[in-house]
Amino acid sequence: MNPTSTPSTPAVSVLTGDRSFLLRLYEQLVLIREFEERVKFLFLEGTMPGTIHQCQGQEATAVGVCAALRADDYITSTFRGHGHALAKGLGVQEMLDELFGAVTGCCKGKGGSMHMGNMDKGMVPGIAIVGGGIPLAAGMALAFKMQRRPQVVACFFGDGAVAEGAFHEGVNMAAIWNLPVVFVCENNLYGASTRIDKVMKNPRVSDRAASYGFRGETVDGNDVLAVLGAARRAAAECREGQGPVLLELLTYRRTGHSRRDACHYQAKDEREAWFARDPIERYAAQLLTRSDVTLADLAAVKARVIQEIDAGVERAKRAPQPTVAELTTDVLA
Amino acid sequence: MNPTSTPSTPAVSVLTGDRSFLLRLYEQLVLIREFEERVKFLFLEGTMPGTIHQCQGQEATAVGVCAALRADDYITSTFRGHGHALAKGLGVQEMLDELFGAVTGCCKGKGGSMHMGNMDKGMVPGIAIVGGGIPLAAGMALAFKMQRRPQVVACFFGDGAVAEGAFHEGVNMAAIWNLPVVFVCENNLYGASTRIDKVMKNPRVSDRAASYGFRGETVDGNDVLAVLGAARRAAAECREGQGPVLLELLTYRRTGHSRRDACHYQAKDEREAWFARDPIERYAAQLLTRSDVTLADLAAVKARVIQEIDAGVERAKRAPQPTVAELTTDVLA
Amino acid sequence: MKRQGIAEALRDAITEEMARDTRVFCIGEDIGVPGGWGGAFTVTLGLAEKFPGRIIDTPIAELGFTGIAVGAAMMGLRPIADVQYGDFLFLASDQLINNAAKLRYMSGGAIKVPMVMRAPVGATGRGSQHAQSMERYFTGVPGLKVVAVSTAFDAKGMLKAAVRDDNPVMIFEHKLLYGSKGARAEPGAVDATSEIPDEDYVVPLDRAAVRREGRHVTILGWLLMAHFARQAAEILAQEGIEAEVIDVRSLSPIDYETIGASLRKTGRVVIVEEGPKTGGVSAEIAAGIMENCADALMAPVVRVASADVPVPFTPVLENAYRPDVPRIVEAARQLVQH
Amino acid sequence: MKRQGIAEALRDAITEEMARDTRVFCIGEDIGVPGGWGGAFTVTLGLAEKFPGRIIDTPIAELGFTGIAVGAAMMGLRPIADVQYGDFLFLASDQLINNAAKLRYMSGGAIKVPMVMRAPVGATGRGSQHAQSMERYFTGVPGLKVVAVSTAFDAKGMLKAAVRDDNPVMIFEHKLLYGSKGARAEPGAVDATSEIPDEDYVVPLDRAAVRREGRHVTILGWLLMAHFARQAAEILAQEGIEAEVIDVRSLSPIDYETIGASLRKTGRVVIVEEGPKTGGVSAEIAAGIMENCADALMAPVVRVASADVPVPFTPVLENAYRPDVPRIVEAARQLVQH
Ligand SMILES: Cc1ncc(C[n+]2csc(CCOP(=O)(O)OP(=O)(O)O)c2C)c(N)n1
Ligand SMILES: Cc1ncc(C[n+]2csc(CCOP(=O)(O)OP(=O)(O)O)c2C)c(N)n1
Ligand SMILES: [Mg+2]
Ligand SMILES: [Mg+2]
Repeated sequence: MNPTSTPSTPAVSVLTGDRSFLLRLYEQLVLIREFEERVKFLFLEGTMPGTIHQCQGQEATAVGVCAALRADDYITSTFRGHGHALAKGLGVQEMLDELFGAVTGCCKGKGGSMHMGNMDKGMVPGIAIVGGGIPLAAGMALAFKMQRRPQVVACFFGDGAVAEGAFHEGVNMAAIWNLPVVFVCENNLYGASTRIDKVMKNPRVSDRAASYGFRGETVDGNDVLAVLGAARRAAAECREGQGPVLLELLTYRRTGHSRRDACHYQAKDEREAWFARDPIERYAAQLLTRSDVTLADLAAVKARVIQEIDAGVERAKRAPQPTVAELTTDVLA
Repeated sequence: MNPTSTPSTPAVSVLTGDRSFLLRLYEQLVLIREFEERVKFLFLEGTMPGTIHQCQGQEATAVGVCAALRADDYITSTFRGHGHALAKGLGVQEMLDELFGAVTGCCKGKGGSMHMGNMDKGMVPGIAIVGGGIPLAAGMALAFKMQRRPQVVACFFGDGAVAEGAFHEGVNMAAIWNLPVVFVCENNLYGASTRIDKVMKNPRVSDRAASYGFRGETVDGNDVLAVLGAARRAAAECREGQGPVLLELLTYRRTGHSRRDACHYQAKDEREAWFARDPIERYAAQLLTRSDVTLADLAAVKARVIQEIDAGVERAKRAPQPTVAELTTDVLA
Repeated sequence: MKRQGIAEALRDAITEEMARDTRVFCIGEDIGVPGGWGGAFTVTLGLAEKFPGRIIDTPIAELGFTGIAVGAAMMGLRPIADVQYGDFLFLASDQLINNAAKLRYMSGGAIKVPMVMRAPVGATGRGSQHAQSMERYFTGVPGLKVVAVSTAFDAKGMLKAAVRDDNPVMIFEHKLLYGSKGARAEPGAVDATSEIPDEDYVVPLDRAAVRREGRHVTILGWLLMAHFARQAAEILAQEGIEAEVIDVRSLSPIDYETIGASLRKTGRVVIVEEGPKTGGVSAEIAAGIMENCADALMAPVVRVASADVPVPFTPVLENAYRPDVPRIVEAARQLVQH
Repeated sequence: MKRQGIAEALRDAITEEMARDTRVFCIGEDIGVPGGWGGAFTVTLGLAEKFPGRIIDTPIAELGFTGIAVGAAMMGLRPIADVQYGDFLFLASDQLINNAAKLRYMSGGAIKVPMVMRAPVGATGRGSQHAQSMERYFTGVPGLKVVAVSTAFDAKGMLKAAVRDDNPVMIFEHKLLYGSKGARAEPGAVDATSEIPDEDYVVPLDRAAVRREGRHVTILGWLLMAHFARQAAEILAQEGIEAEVIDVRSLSPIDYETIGASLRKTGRVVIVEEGPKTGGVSAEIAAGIMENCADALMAPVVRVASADVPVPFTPVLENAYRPDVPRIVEAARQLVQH
């Protein structure tokens, strides 16, 4: 699997781009990585309830796509949604509170890790049924189109979801109605333990778009600026009524599928090759080619992020749990 | 929609082929047409219960495909299965009995028009859930492959079924496991009242195969010998472990989608163009280019067929209905 | 006032709601094709011309278009989706149960899913896969409201109430009750026409309707069985047995208030359901009656339902499958003698 | 004899059946990947190496692989399919209900569909979409058999019986009962290990099991609730209330013989179910009891079930959602005082 981006010139150049914007992207990448590492620790330590699906190694897909969106655009997400949430602007605190089951969480503790979301920030709670978010996103986009609202939906899903009927049906309707959806396939080569080539004879996901009659593109998903560029083009096309677009973002999951999974199904050399292409390290190296970015700048970003997470965890651990009366609220409107 | 067949040379030539074989194909075409016309009459007359979905105009798909199969090969079918059934060798009598709800019907009267079938003749009762037969066919083929049985399944479905998740999921698994299924899409341009171009941006169904990594082919579905040729090649590939294959057979429904539908959604010129390409008339004209086939021969075939149907209808009308005790049998094995 | 059948009443309800609120739209298969039928049972006939762009014909993809309806509803539209036959709801149930019904809860109350899903049910000579009574699969799903309409008056009023409701609402309709005429008439169809008021009205989604008063036994039914129950009551009346007939109508939630009030009069109840007896909605009603009004019960609750079999095609067996008036009469008669 | 948990017992059952009969194979997601987990709950771990080509990993496509299992079964194989979480059965229910369960009937008895579908259910800290009690959606579907296993002994014996049965059989398993250890342990898990005989055995698919004898009240449960019911019985015993505990186990058909025999002793029954109360399997059991053994009933049937809500994530609410031992004790106590 050789990632290529078409066209290869990103929309934003690391050398000429706005420094604070570029550093903000860096901050988001680091925030997601550190958040996930902390969540893993809290989970293994046993203080955090529930189950976890994490995205270490895939940070650039969430950050690149969400940076191309406007505040009132929406995303749909999956069971693996922490990165999407942070990139779309959910707060560390509301997310940690949710993970700890607190009533102050973004879903009042009723959602949990797999259903992270906040409609005010433009994120539908993660749909944990693989592929289930794809028709939803098409429907949201249909609403935008019917109401002539200039919004778009970015719909995140994994390579594994491509095999689901929901993908086929949802993507086809988005295509025939030209709906403003950017379908974002985070192709991390695995659906749970199953490698993509076992479940697709042609594992180039972006090729699928053509059979539905719309544009697809494969992008290096570990290059945040390449992702940003592709997502900007896709979002612009959608806003102009030329949607949908399918972006296949090639990336890799550095951590287990869920919980304590040790990834024994990933080949060692494959892991090494992909670890060498870590999206954060690569972006850091790119940034450091600028004269106005120093190692100290990057370290400061990381320190700030860790501090925020530290404080968040302390607060989340003491955050109020719902009362039992909450059990029966929020069922019907 | 311009039907093309690739390669255009049929496996059997009308001029050099075996006369009795070629006449047998003709007989099957005529049998299906006459059977359907009589069923329509019986239904409109009110003597036959149930609902009907008929295949006048599409006879060559059923006949061409089934002629390429062996007796122990299987087909799966749909709500529109009368033609498939006759072509696969079900008897006129067991079918008419079934339509009249008689216990002597091929499904003891429990199936009806939409679930026509007979496992002994290699036909699974029609699956009336659009697309629902596609995973079934893949599963049957999986059994053949696992048991090293040399059988194949021909899976009939319509253009409308291509939009269903069941198509996507079933076809993909058949592809990744190289299962011996000939997927036969009878593309009659309409799913119920909806024209194909409203529901697929790229309405060339055979193109879909490539995105799943297997071979697809579009064939003139109103040319029985072209269908036969394509189906023979496809079945042979399947038997050699090189399946599946997707055959898109371009054809046209001359009658309503169901019951009393008057087809007002079909454009007049479209109807005329397709009516001019009637599969039976075309084949008759081809046959008549042979020196050893006369108009009288063809008329004799038709007369024989009508006689068989006449006799069948008389018997079916008097065939025994099940007793009420039959209600609760055949639920569990 | 005008006399209408269910199909016409539903059509008018949709027309009026679409005129009233631009957020309302229809989505489904073959619902707006020019020259087509306005859906499998003509409910949306002519609406595509009246409301351009708001009658959306989909590919044959029930899971997909149901999810699309959910997504559109989340964004503030008010979709009316329909499946051509209720049996196809199995294809869509992930989106209905895992998404539409749960998103509000999962989001801690942030999301509303104001969508309607219409589904024709009932055994009507079409064989096993176009015949099921699907109510059982959705009754009791938290976050869904479920109703079943048996008269044109209710069909119009409940569809309007459903469109205005902020929750996902499933509406079950019966193929033998649409009042289709002429070429589309169904053998065995039953007259479900009503006088329809000229003015706007809604019928609440959570109230059963007493269709006939009586004091010896209560007969509960819905859809076709509500009609059969009334016919049975007429026959029983000739024997001096006065049955109270209640159209349960609201299946989720079930109106135990109305049912209980009746039971306090009669002390005896027959629940009639089309669909296999085991695991049907009448099981829930029987259990609920025991919990809510056991004191009123003078005899065990009786269920009259279909055999535990798939729906057979042949009319002789289909008629044996479906509870009929004689079976209801007999059950009520025996119960009164209990 | 050896002591095993449910996951191990299921694994041995599959191993033995696959060794016995070459037509048996497994199909599902992540069930045989080298270096993987043997399915979501380790049941098929190691089997791919033992039975090359007979542990079939599928794409994530529940509708598709379920239909494939049906098709393979029709052609004489005996597939054991599984979904990773029961909640995903909604995606597959068309193939299960419209095809697997009906093909025999539709074909007039010509077709057999000897397949098994395994599904883990139960609320276990994973939120609304990985938590449902799915039994209600399949109980009473004509043509399907449904069981729920709560001990390792039953798990092994019922899976074997299911594999040998010529009909489609759904087996529900509970995530808190697998006996997963170490890194895969579930918080709140309950010991469901059994002594497993060395010799081959099957457990019939249509019999309930009396887990504890008693004479004052009968408590019915299955899966996790069968365990909670026994725990409740111990507490009640300290108060002098002797509860008879029955693991219903066979949900379709329901064994009214065993239940009725118990009721004739106790006259009182509490049905405990994980899952929303409305429309649950306990509704059917309550209604069935009324029909089958009303004479034995000295008090109305009581249902203890979950609230009518989707499953909440946060443990404090999930625990309130799931019936617990104190609620069962309290219900039984009140009923005995009735
Ligand atoms: C319908 C459905 N089937 C199966 C699962 C179990 N499951 C959860 S994640 C997963 C793999 C998903 O793979 P992919 O879509 O590639 O996403 P990734 O995990 O790689 O982010 C599976 C099989 C599920 N949640 N939903
Ligand atoms: C899942 C499902 N959805 C809808 C229907 C109703 N329906 C029956 S036939 C049909 C059109 C099928 O079109 P196509 O697959 O092209 O087959 P054709 O009728 O042209 O032979 C529809 C929508 C159905 N039977 N099953
Ligand atoms: Mg993946
Ligand atoms: Mg068609």
